[in-house]
Amino acid sequence: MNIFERLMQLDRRWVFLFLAIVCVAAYAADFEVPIVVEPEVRAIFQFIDTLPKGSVVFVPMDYDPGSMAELHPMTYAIVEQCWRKEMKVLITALSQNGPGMADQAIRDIVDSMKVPKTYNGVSYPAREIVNGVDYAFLGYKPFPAIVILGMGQNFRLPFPLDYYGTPLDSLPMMRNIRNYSDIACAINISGTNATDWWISYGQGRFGFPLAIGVTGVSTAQYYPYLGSRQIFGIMGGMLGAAEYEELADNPGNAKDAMRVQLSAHLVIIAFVIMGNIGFFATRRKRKRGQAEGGR
Amino acid sequence: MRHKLKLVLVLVLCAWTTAAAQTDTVLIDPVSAAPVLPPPLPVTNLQAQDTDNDHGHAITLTWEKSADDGAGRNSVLAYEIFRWFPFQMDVVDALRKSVSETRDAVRAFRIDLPRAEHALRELREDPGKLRTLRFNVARPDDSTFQLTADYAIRALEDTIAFIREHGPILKNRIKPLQQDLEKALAELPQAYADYPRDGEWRSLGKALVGSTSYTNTGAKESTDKDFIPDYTDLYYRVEAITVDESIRSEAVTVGPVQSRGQWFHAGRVPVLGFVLMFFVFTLTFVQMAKKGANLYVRPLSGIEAVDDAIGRATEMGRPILYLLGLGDATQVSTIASFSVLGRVAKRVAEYQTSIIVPCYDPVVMAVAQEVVKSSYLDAGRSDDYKQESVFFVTNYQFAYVAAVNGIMLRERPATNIYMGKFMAESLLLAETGTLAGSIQIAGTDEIAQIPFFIVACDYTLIGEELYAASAYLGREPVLLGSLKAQDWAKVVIMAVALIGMLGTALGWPAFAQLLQVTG
Amino acid sequence: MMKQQIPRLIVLVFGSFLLFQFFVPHESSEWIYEFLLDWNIIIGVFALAVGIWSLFNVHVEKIKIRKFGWKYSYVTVIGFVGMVTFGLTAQNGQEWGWFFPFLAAVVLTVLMIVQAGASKGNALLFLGAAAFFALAAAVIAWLDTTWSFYFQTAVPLQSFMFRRMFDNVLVSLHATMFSLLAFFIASAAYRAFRARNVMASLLLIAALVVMSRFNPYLEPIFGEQVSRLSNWLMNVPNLAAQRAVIMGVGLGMVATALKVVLGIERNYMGKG
Amino acid sequence: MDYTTFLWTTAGAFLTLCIFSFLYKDNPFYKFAEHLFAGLSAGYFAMILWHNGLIPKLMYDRLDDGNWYFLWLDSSKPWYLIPALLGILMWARFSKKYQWVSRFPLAMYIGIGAGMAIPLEMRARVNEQLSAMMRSIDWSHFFGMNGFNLLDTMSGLSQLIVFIGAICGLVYFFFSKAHTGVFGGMAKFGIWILMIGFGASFGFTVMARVSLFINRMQFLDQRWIKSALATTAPWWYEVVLYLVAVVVVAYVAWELAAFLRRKKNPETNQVG
Repeated sequence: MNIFERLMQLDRRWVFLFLAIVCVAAYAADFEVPIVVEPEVRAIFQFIDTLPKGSVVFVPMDYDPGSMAELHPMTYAIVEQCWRKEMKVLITALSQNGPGMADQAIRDIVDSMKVPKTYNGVSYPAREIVNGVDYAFLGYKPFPAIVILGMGQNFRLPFPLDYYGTPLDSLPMMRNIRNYSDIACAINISGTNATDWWISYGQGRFGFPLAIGVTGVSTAQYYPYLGSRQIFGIMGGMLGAAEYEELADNPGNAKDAMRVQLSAHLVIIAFVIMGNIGFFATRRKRKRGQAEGGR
Repeated sequence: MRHKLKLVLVLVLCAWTTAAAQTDTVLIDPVSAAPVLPPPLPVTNLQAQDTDNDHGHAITLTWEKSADDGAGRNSVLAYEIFRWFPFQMDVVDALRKSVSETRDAVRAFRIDLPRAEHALRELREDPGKLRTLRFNVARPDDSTFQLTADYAIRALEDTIAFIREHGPILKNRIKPLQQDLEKALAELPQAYADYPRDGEWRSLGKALVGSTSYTNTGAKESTDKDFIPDYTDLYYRVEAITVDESIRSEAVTVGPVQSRGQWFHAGRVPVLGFVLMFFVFTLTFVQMAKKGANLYVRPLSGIEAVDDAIGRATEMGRPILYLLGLGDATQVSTIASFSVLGRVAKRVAEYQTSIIVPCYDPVVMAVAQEVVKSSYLDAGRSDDYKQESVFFVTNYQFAYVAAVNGIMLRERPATNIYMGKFMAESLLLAETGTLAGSIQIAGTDEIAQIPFFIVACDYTLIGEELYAASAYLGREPVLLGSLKAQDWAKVVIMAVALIGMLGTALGWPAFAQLLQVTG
Repeated sequence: MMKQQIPRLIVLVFGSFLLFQFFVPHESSEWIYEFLLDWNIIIGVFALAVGIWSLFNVHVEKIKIRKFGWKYSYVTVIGFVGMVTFGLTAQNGQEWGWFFPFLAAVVLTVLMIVQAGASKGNALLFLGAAAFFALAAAVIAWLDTTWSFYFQTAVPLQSFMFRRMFDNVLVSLHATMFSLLAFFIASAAYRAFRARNVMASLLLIAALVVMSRFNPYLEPIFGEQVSRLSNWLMNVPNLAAQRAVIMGVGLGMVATALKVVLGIERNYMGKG
Repeated sequence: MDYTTFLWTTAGAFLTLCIFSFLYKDNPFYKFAEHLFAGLSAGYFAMILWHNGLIPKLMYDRLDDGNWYFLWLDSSKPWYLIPALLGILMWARFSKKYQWVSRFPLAMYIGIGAGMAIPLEMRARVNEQLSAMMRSIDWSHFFGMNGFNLLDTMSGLSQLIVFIGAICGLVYFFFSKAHTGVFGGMAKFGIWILMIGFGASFGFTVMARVSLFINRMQFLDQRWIKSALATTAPWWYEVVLYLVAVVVVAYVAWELAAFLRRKKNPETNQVG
């Protein structure tokens, strides 16, 4: 029995063992996965990165805890980037079970802003983020389509009060913000079909720059909008989130999981290739054997 | 109970004040208030009619856009729709509410009473248990108030006495209340007919800017909040509204209009057409087959493997494992799987080997038992039939998989046959089966799972082949005839698709529209 | 006649009614439709008793013939009885009182019944023991007030033990069983993705391309073509394949259902 | 983390490890977890059906005055007695002799399913897909922005491939015609498209399945190990953790010894 035959008859448990060891090791290890950033993610990062201080970035978080694992990392990276750059962030949560989770996320990011950090070689001092000055969280209202249209007229129409019950005009940040024409861009991070409305009702009608972050499963269906330039960027699932974390130099959960994902994928591909090498090697032998037998 | 009423009052008050506060904010909005808009022009040609192809209880409004929508001053944000409600509807609502609240209260009493009694007994035994008390005791609205055991005992006694006293009374009130409700409902048509006396306009909702129709779909149950009575005169009105909701066009009114249910759904004619076509095809080919026409069917390797697999099981002296999938007995894929099971079980009986059928659903199990039993009967070996070979495992996806995996590794079946509806567990089952060294034949119509079966099984019936399997295995001319009908239906579908596609491309969309199913 | 013709007639009547009901939107046809759907639910609930009977039979049989792994059958029985008990009781306060002795008594009762079914001769002894434990359980249930039975309200579904059992045990088992797929997908790919012939090669290549989309090491070599190709594979050939399968399956389903309703296919229902 | 939560989490973690041990082979730990899972889930399902199926469908909703009746007599919907009676007929299965009586409710069950499926599946799977196919090609995309770019999913060429692929896929499913000549060529192209689509779908699923495993690792690490080793945790949390670890290590060692022993005398070599 030569090595190829052994390869062909390898007990699957070696595959399991190898995969398990690699996954656990990748989970425990602290190596960096090179993440190749695709242009559609880079576009979002650069758009935000080049905005002047004090611009308003609108981040509608239209997802619920079900798709938290994939979408939370995007929110964390983008919102922190905005605050480090001293921009203002406007947040809504147009998914019914989302507002509580969004509120928690905001608190988390506010906490992480309290320590100084260095991103991409630039040191940022610690900052105290103040509700109403640096961000406004508007909360949830039903019927996303109407809400999106209404905000195009005036944010005060669907949201006379913010999530915490303060009238919008009492928030210093909102004094100069009337509708979409006062925001720099909108990054819709969504696990529902609200993305469709953001594209057709929001961007389609009011023409503000829109980028989206969606779950891995629905990524493929939104690529056509990139081609038609209705959105300027797209982040798809864990991979998109990891790419953004890479760009922002702010590694989080997505990049962590990507280590395991990538290792697992590599192991599987390696095994497939090994199987094929073994298959072809033994096939040549088999054929030769047959030919000899024929003679 | 008293504190509950108080709570309700406070809640209502809160809701009202918040609502009031919100309206105020909109009105003093400094940014939008700057230029005062002139009211937009109203809609024109407003019409109302019964919604087509439904069970009634719905009205469709159509109109032509306001001149200020998308053109003119472009100030319209939405159209607000109103319907005229007689005050009798409020009476109905109130009665409906009190019926359901009374019922809820009676229900709550049934849960609260044993809990309160238990808490009381505990507190009397040991006042220290006050801290772990699970029962909510009514407390005065006083921030300085401190809950003491004595107070709690008194409050609990009050509660229990209250429930004991009022529970039966409330219970007896349900029936009279219900009779009142029925009476009030009977008076509704007259109340609607009294338009415009004793009623008012109420907002139903908004149609987005640019839209020219709105469907007011109500509930058909008279106990529902959104009930719209059939054969009753209804009146509607539409107003165009702007950013500032207080600035709106003048109202356009329409009515009376009545809703009613239809006896035929015109939008579903294409479906009926296809079903009838299929019906005719099936009958024709079945008749032809009965008369003895020679019907060719191309070989399917998965089907041919079934016989070999049963033979192999007999040689090895090991059983055959047959899985019907996760579907319940109303699902067609499961029904198709029953037919295949019948064929397989008959061969199994003839070869005198054994079959194991773990089931996911009790009804599926019952049917499978009947199927296997009659197959044994057909094969003339009804004595060999063991009812225990078809059994229920559990109705929880991965628990079922865990148990079946265990069976595969312990019973070591020579052949595993998977037919029916499979979800994410397909690969778990098929890989374990390979590990146990079984020959595996799968057939499913779940597109997402076909790849996994193809990869892990020896033979896979893809999609439609599952439904043909029974006819293939049975080789009865009647069933082969219906395969022929399926093929002809495919020819028709391909022809229609081609004509429709070319027609749409060449600017003749009528054909495609004709086949469009609506509703 | 009773055994075969009447069931077939029932299928024909109900089947054709529901076939035409689809085209009649009127309220009265809808009323019957909803009522019939309720029938199915109710029959399903009653059938559950048959299913549980079968479950118990299988395990009693296993214990009786001392089949390989018969001891584990007790685990299943205890698990089932425990979950049912948790699903019908709820605490009245914080304390447990005699709940766990009660639980033990109930479990022992059922185990004794199982043992009686599995025993060869001294069944009466076990039945007596079962009666004793059942009595003990009844007495505890009668006297203990720290918890009560809830047969008619869904309170127990939110009770401590039921929720904890579900959240920690069932969900853990479920998620872990599901996650085994990560390994099985690897071993299946290793074993089956071999370029034996054209079809296997196409399967293999398409899968590898889509999987490489997540691989950063390939990107510098092929540029963004890999991700575009994988998108294309998901949106073009995959869509075409889905269409073909869906339409074929639709026809197969209609054909099968029609054969059942018309009585051409009779294999699904017993004979004799 | 309070101690009840910790113990429940430990139970979940232990069962997680039990299930993972299946990857090596069928073993007592897996058998225990499997049988527990089966029993608990059957009980869980029975209770859900009881509280959400039987009681609301047969008892609760049918009561109009808040009273609880036996068998819905005297309630305003007495006709619900029919399905209840049919359900009771299911219990004829308990008797070997009168089992056939249960065919009446079963026939109804299947008749309803089959009849309902005919128009519904015809619409959802055939008519809707057909409409989508007829509109699937936008000819302007051949000449407009995308041209013949194969990798663009919106290009006219891609749309044409979807259409032709679906048609050829349907051709593959022909049963009554041999796959020869032009027809055979179309069928071949059809099955190729199917295979490419299935391969892509397989590759796409890998990431999701690996995520499930990552999720389980995170559960074990973050929810269980980290909470046991936390500085605020009582000392015995750690002991519990190590106890489970000892069990795992002991089992692994035992299996390793068995493996080595088998290697020495290969005649007793057995898989699984």
